[in-house]
Amino acid sequence: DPQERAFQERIDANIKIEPKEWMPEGYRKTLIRQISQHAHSEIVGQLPEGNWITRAPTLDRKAILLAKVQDEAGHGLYLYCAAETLGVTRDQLTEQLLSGKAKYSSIFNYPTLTWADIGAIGWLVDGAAIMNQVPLQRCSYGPYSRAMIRVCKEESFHQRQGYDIMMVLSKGSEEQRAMAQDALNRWWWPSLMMFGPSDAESVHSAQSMAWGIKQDSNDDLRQKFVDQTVPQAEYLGLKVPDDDIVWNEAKNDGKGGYDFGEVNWDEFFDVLAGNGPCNAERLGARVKAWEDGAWFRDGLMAHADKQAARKIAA
Amino acid sequence: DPQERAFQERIDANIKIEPKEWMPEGYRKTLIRQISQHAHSEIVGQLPEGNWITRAPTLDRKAILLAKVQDEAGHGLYLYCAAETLGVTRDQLTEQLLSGKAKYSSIFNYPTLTWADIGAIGWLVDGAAIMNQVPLQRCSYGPYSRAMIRVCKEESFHQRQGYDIMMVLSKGSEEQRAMAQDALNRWWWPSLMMFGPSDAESVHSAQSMAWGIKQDSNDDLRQKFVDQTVPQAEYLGLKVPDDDIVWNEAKNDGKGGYDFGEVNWDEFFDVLAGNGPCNAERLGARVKAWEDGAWFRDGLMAHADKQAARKIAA
Amino acid sequence: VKPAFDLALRMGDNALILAQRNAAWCGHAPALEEDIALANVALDLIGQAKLWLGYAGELEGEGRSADDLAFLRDGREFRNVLLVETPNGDFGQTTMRQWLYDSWHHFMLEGLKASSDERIVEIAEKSAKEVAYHLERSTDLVIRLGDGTDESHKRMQDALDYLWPFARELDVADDADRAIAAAGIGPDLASVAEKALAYRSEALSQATLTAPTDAVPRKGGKAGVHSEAFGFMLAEMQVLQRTHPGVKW
Amino acid sequence: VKPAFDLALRMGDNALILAQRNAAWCGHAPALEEDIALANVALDLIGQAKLWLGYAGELEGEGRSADDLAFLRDGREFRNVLLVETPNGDFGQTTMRQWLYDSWHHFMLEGLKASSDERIVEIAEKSAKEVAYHLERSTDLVIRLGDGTDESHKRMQDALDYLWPFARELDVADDADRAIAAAGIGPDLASVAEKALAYRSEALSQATLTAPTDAVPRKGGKAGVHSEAFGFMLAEMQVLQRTHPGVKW
Repeated sequence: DPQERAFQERIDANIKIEPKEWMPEGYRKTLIRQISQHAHSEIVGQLPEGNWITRAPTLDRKAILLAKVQDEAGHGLYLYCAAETLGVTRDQLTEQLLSGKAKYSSIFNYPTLTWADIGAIGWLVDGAAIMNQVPLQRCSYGPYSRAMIRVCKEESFHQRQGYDIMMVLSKGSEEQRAMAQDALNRWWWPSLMMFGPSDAESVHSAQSMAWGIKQDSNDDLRQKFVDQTVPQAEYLGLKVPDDDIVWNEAKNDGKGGYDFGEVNWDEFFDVLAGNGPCNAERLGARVKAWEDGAWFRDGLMAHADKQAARKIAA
Repeated sequence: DPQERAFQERIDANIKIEPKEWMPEGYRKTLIRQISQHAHSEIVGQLPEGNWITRAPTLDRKAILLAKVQDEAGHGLYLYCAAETLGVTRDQLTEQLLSGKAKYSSIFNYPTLTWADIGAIGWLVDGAAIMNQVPLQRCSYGPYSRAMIRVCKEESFHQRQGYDIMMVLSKGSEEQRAMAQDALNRWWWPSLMMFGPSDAESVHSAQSMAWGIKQDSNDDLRQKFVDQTVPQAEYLGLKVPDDDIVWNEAKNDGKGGYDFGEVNWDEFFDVLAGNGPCNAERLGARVKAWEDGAWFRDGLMAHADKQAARKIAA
Repeated sequence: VKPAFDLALRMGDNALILAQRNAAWCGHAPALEEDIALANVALDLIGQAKLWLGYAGELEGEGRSADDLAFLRDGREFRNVLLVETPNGDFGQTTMRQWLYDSWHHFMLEGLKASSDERIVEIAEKSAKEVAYHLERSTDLVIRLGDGTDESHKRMQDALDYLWPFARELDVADDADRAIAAAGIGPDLASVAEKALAYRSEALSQATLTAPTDAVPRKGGKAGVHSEAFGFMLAEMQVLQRTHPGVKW
Repeated sequence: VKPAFDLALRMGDNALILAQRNAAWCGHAPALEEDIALANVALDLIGQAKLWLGYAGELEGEGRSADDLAFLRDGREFRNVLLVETPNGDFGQTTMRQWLYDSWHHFMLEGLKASSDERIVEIAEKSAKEVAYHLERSTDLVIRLGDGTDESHKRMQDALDYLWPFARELDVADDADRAIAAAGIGPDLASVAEKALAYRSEALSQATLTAPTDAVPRKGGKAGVHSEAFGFMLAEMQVLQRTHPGVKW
């Protein structure tokens, strides 16, 4: 197929694909799935952190956290816009989320139990997200690539804020240090899971790489994350909850890297299947927001129609 | 009317009137109004104190408060039963409460803002209630009189518990003492209002006295309450918020008593008219409980019907 | 000491948190009789919590009273199952939660009467009398509401579907549970679960309700990993002790 | 100093409590755009609260920071009006509450720009820019929802009926308000009320909504006599500072 060959050549030449250009159905579908999943993750991701806004311990922390969660809504918004350029509507995507057909990142099915979790999410979860997202700035699809450039800029800011919370806590009272260690214990493994199963088991990886939607292997990114994060934990005086962690000179083509233990993929697939600690609550909260807000959206729509009619009549 | 004369003679001879005996319509109506108003007060009265059950500061205090509020529901229950002997149903009375047609004691339209309010309510509000209710144990209507004997026994227990809270607080930290004084400041005048307007302005007093439904004048009871309570406040080291309070040797037929300032009857009538701080919330809470519980009551009824039908079929 | 402490803490926290949830109904129940009955149950549970937590404090030996344990621990230190902290929902959900707990609690206490620890036997015997009544009441309500109107049936079935996975946390033994059983402090949880399940099946059939068959247990509470709602609940419960530390009440 | 302190405390508490209420919507609003917009408003208000409470602390001269005032005062010491602490209700009620406050806030800040206290002028000027946008947004929403569907109209009218008496607390001057005006620290509340009322009338007519005419003011907040809901709100807001006194965050 010459169309398909031309498409692949553009990709190989690092030329961005734009909305109105021809693209293979599979490329379009893969992108819709990935971008909307990413958008849904931003939306659902508001909930675990939003859970602490009313309890943030200082006015500054409250403002920072609120702004962060607001940023996530904003990311959701421009990711939905990017997906819409591929021929779906935001309402369709929302329907897929609320019906449980579309996925969102499993990490958000874990509860935020203490203030330290807000630090840990910023540090680890946003850290892992950035690791996943930085390569997506070079994604072959233009609107997605541009959205990710904006997202990444804000995420790195969020990560620094999260690390700052962890820093204050780990230098704080005994209870605060314990809180920080406990948060690291609970968020460490789920963060490693964010890179997805080993590439060998990952269904879409090879094609996505060829299409320039995916740049790095899951395992490579996970390794990079571990190598970056272990020293940060040490700096905080906290212990990563993995006894297998040990420096290995031979790793990363001789540049060295950390060996680490096996991720519990049973837990990953269990949470993915809906049996995580908060799956029902997260989706329930979004469904409730949507249903409770129907009258509001209808009201605005009705007013817009009235205004339009008045303009025509005038 | 010989029937009416015979009735009045029995009352004058201190013989109790029982449900199946003849009684004047006015007597019946007055009793229904008074007993149901009293029952409603017990029910609505659960709310201000119930507001602190989940926040009670110790397990013992939590249990005592919960038991107290439970007692109030119990009082409501047997007062409704007493009213039912006069030919109304509990559902009719509930409907009157929820529609706003029937009144309940205005004191429950004030908010409980601190833990000390729980002490002040026990000490002052239950104290005033007992003062009002003790004479009702001798009420001419048998079922009401017997209900009041039970009520009074429990109320005096509640009052002691309330005073005990005040005692602990007024001997406690500076904040706790301030909390106790603040509660006294806010509950003092509303408690004095509980005896109702001066008898001169009280519409039903004279007839109720003749019928043996009412035994003492509002002003006499109020005086008795002040005389009892001022020394109790002194013992706590708290100041009653009335600069006009002064010992007057001549009062109470030379036995002495306290002069005190004028009650703000505008506030009383304003709260009675529905403009108190919590009128809307109190009635709203009862309406919500009733409406939310409709399916529950219907379910139990339907089951009872099924069981009855099965018994007949068997 | 450790297994007895763990047992007392778990039993105490379950009683305390369930009482706290139930107590929030006070003044808001669908009928006066229910208001009174539910308050009774809550009062019993507060009393039991005092006994269990008091004993846990003694075993711990660090001078903590039942009140200290109730009002001065952080959420991560509580050991109640998630079931008892689930939000009240409607009165059907509250009733179902109570019944699922009662029908375990009853058989658990039967098992604890054979504990090797005398104090535990004492507390279990006292509690069992109260819980026999709790179970009778909640079973009766579940049957009547399950076999009531279509709406009451639906609400009870929904509550059962939602809460059943939480109830399973009671049945799944962790290391502490196994140590408790091994030390003769408490019964084997599997045997308690079996009795509870048999009891529930009988009642559910009368109630025309159906328990989910493939429910994955919703657990975490025994390890102190609670629901997000729990933190809000504790903030409310502990507010006075936290705001005014070290004073008498 | 007293009138300036009172003014700063009242403005700060109003901003803080309204922000706290609004922030609870985060992640739960009826549309993504509203989630973002409401968070913006809350962020502005938190920023304003910091300025007002920071200044109040300076004026008091007892070394209390804005955070100390926000997180370590008891309910009776807060000076916000009851309006801003009313529960969120549905999004219509939240919108109406915001609008009633914005439409007073805007004219109040205009008045404060003429304060005899320079710091107050500074804070008012900074805030006024933000509040101009808040008022534009909430007015727009009130009009669109009032003149939307029958249901949106009804919800907005119900919210207006419920909240209007609370809004009147802003207009009723107490001794402190009179002292503030007398000292030239702030405007006469009657003049602010007049402007707010004129502004609201215009918008309500476009929204096809009708303000209650005989509403008795629901007041108390300025004197620290708050609603029962307020205590629960504070317990939640202050939980970390109360649980871990004296540490850094």
